[in-house]
Amino acid sequence: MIITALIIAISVITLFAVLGLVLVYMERKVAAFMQIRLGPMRVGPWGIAQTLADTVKLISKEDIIPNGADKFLFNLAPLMVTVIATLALAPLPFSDKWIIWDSNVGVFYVAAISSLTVISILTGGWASNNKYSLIGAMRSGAQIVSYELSVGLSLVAMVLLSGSLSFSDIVMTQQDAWWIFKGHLPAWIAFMVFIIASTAELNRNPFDLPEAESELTAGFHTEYSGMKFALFMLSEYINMFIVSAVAATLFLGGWMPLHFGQDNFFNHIMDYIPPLVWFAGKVFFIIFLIMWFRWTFPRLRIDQLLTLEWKYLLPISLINVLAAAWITVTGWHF
Amino acid sequence: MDAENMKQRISSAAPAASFEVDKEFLYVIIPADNLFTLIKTLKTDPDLSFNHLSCLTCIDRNPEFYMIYILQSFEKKHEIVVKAKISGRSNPAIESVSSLWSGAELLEREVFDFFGIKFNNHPDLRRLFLADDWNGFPLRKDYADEVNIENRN
Amino acid sequence: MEQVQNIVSDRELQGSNLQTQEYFINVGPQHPSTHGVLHLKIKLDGEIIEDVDPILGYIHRSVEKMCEKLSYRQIIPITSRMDYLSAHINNQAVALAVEKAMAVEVPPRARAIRILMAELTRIGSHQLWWGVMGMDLGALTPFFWGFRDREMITEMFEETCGTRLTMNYIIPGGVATDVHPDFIGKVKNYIRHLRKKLPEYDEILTGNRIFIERTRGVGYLSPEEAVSFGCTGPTARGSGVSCDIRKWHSYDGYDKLDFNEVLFNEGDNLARYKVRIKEIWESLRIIEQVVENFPEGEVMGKMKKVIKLPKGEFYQRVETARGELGVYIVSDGGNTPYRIKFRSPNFSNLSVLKKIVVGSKIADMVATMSTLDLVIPDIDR
Amino acid sequence: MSYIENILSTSVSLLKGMKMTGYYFSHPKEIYTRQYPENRKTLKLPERFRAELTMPHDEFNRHRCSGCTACEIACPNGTIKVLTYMETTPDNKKKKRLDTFIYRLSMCTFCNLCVDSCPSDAIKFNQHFEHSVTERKQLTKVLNRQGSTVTDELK
Repeated sequence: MIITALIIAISVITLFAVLGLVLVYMERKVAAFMQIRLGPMRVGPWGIAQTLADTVKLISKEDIIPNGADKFLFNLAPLMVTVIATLALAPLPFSDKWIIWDSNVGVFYVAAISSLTVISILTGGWASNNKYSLIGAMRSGAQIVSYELSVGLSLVAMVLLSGSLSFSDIVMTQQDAWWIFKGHLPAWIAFMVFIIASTAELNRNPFDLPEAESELTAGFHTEYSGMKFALFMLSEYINMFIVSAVAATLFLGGWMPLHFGQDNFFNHIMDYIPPLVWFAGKVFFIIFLIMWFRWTFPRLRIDQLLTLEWKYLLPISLINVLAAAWITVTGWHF
Repeated sequence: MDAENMKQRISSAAPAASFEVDKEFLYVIIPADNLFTLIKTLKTDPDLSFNHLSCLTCIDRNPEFYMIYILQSFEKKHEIVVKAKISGRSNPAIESVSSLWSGAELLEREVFDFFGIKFNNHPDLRRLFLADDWNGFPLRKDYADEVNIENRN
Repeated sequence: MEQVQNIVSDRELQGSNLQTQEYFINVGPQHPSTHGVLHLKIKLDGEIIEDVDPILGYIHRSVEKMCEKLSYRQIIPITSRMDYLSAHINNQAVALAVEKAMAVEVPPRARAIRILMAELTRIGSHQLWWGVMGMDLGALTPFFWGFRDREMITEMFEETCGTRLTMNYIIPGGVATDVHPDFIGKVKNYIRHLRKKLPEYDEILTGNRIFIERTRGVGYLSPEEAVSFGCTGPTARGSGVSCDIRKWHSYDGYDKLDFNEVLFNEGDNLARYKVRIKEIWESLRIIEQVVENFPEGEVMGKMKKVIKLPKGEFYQRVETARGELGVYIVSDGGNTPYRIKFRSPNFSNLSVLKKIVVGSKIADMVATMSTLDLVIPDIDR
Repeated sequence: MSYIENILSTSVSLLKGMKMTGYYFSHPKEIYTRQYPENRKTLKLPERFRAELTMPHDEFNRHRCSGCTACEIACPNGTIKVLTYMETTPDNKKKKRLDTFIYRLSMCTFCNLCVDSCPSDAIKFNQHFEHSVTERKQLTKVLNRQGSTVTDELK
């Protein structure tokens, strides 16, 4: 039991480290190519070791705690944000056999855990004793509390369609086709709402108000430097991975290969590609989509952000839940 | 409105004004005390309506100062230069025009900063560019600073 | 918004325990959105701005005092460093003032070159502003696209003038040297390139709904206020104030060219944005006309080696990318000015900031500051 | 209905922007980056580019500076300092000769006024633009070489 736990712990930490490195590199390259430049090119071939070098730099940097900061909370916040990101990873199925904790309430669990991130951002922003950080933290509070609703409702729509709260069950329901193909309009709308709302929950552009580089210098993590800043950044990317994994599992079939109908030739060919590859492919597709948003759109203003949620996303997802329920009751999906 | 008419209008508003003309501008020279009435007429008179304060600055003709107001009218498309003569070096003062043009507020602070001219009824007369504890007024001709100003021949 | 504020104040009147307090934040001297060492002391109520106090002078170099010790030829490189994004046009202003005082005739080729350089500078400046505007609103990609197109202009300048930013090329009497033999061809290429790329600007930013929401109706400046604060350039033209010096007090043969003064009446950030985008198109038209009939001949008028201005006062206006730059030279007959005053467009445009951002949010202030297009060295001088 | 129209038009405008960034992402040929130290060999600077003031010497170690200090006077910010001495020529005339030509690169603004003012084309700008050094005093340079003399025509 302990050994299993240890193995899991080590592999999760390794996964985190690798994900952090890969995603930061990917972000920089995606950004660079959209911005007609090359991005990191110096460290290693095509700058592949750039993020590694950056991590070494961040670790060796001086750790500064501002004079007026609440020391305990200031140190706690980056730790908390990483722990929360780790917890949300547990019930996600990476392939048909790879799952840390096959919970029967997995969707509920992820929704509950991921909404905790705001507490660590509030803590960090408040404890910094910096007005920019405080404004950033307060914005984050308003933002995550409201967008949590849309995320939750789009999850509910998918739970209604698939009839289960367990991630592995949801994947199994997509054996004949992914929900995005067989769920009709409700699945489409839920997918779009989920992507928009979870981008907001991740505090990424166009919803990066808590950081808002041009307004609040760096928002809630203005005062953080060195490894503590790195933990904030790492958790942002881990959260991005988790959100994308949830989206991939609910809408794009998770590790399930591309199937249409039962037991035909096409399905068998698709089965030759291992499930882990399917999973990673879908996750990275959604991550790319979120990055694409970031490097295209300007930032919203705080009142526009809330208008978007309360006037558009929330009513739409409420109606969407009704529609999903209707489709489930009448059995219109395939 | 041509220069002659303008001169007449100005003379009736401010009898102390004297005139100079060059190729481009009509210069009005007026003692500092009469400035505000003149400027106000220039701005509010519907035939003159100089609504744009293009440039506000000061010249130190040691010992007196001249305030320069280059005014322009966007509607009538004419312009004029008003020079207000401030005599007395120890405590030069003139009426502020910031009640007529909001933009003059910062411009007058700049002049105060560099020439030390006090603007009466200015809402917020502080140093603008230089530090609050700066000694002297650097654009005056008698300003001396052995440390920072290197005299080249 | 007003309703919400009323509710809050009503509650306070009823003796509720809820207390609010204003607080100050310092935006700058180092801040990503001030683009230079501008320091704004801002009084905030939550996210709403109650007061703005600009604190200037962080890069004050006392250009005016320096110029009193410099010959007229030496003033030119100093002026490049005021509004460094309109370096050519600043040089042109001093050159024109000196020429006016000395009554020197500038040869037609030099005048054509001046217009070409000035309009290319204007395009480059607006492109940089466009990229930075996107960056201020959180879209980083336009920044690089803007720089790509500006880079080509900078390279043309480098080839002809020898430097990239502070050129010191337009001098009293004409221009320093003739243009590089490849210059005209490159300009023609560039017009073709930019006509293809400008629609892309519209697709990524101008048409973007988020961008429109962020700028429309934000930072409203009424025409009366624009005039009262002495705003010029695109800032005033976004409020419908006709103030283009190229049309009003034409210099260097702008009056012979066919171009429109771009005017929008909305007075908000979007209007100022549109003015600048349209000005790029107008500048392209001007450049095309000049390149079509590019005169041959000398590039330098008859100037003495040592420039001495007659006694008197001389004022020359030019239209930089940001508005009216005035050079006021007081000469007592020597080879250095008795007093020189630069009426900088940014200084007046900055003074309007307080007026138009009070009551809006921090994010709006950033957007507004961006559309005022401030260049700090020109404010501080 | 305008509610739905609003959503649709917004989506279209956002997708247009994504199309543009997507275009550049998928067309690496449009990349504008030039990798500087790597392309040093192929780097071609325009011939008028001004980087550092130099005093050309011919093969007999002779420069063309007569020591008239026109450049020193022309410089707006005191970059140049010309030190001279008096030499008696064979026909017993006193002549000014260049002793040391001091150029402070740290103060130079590359405005070209010194080169313009030089009556004998003694100085010119070269294209060596990599100025960074470890100490500030290394930026103060002496332009005339050790033991150099003035060309015969200026004697």
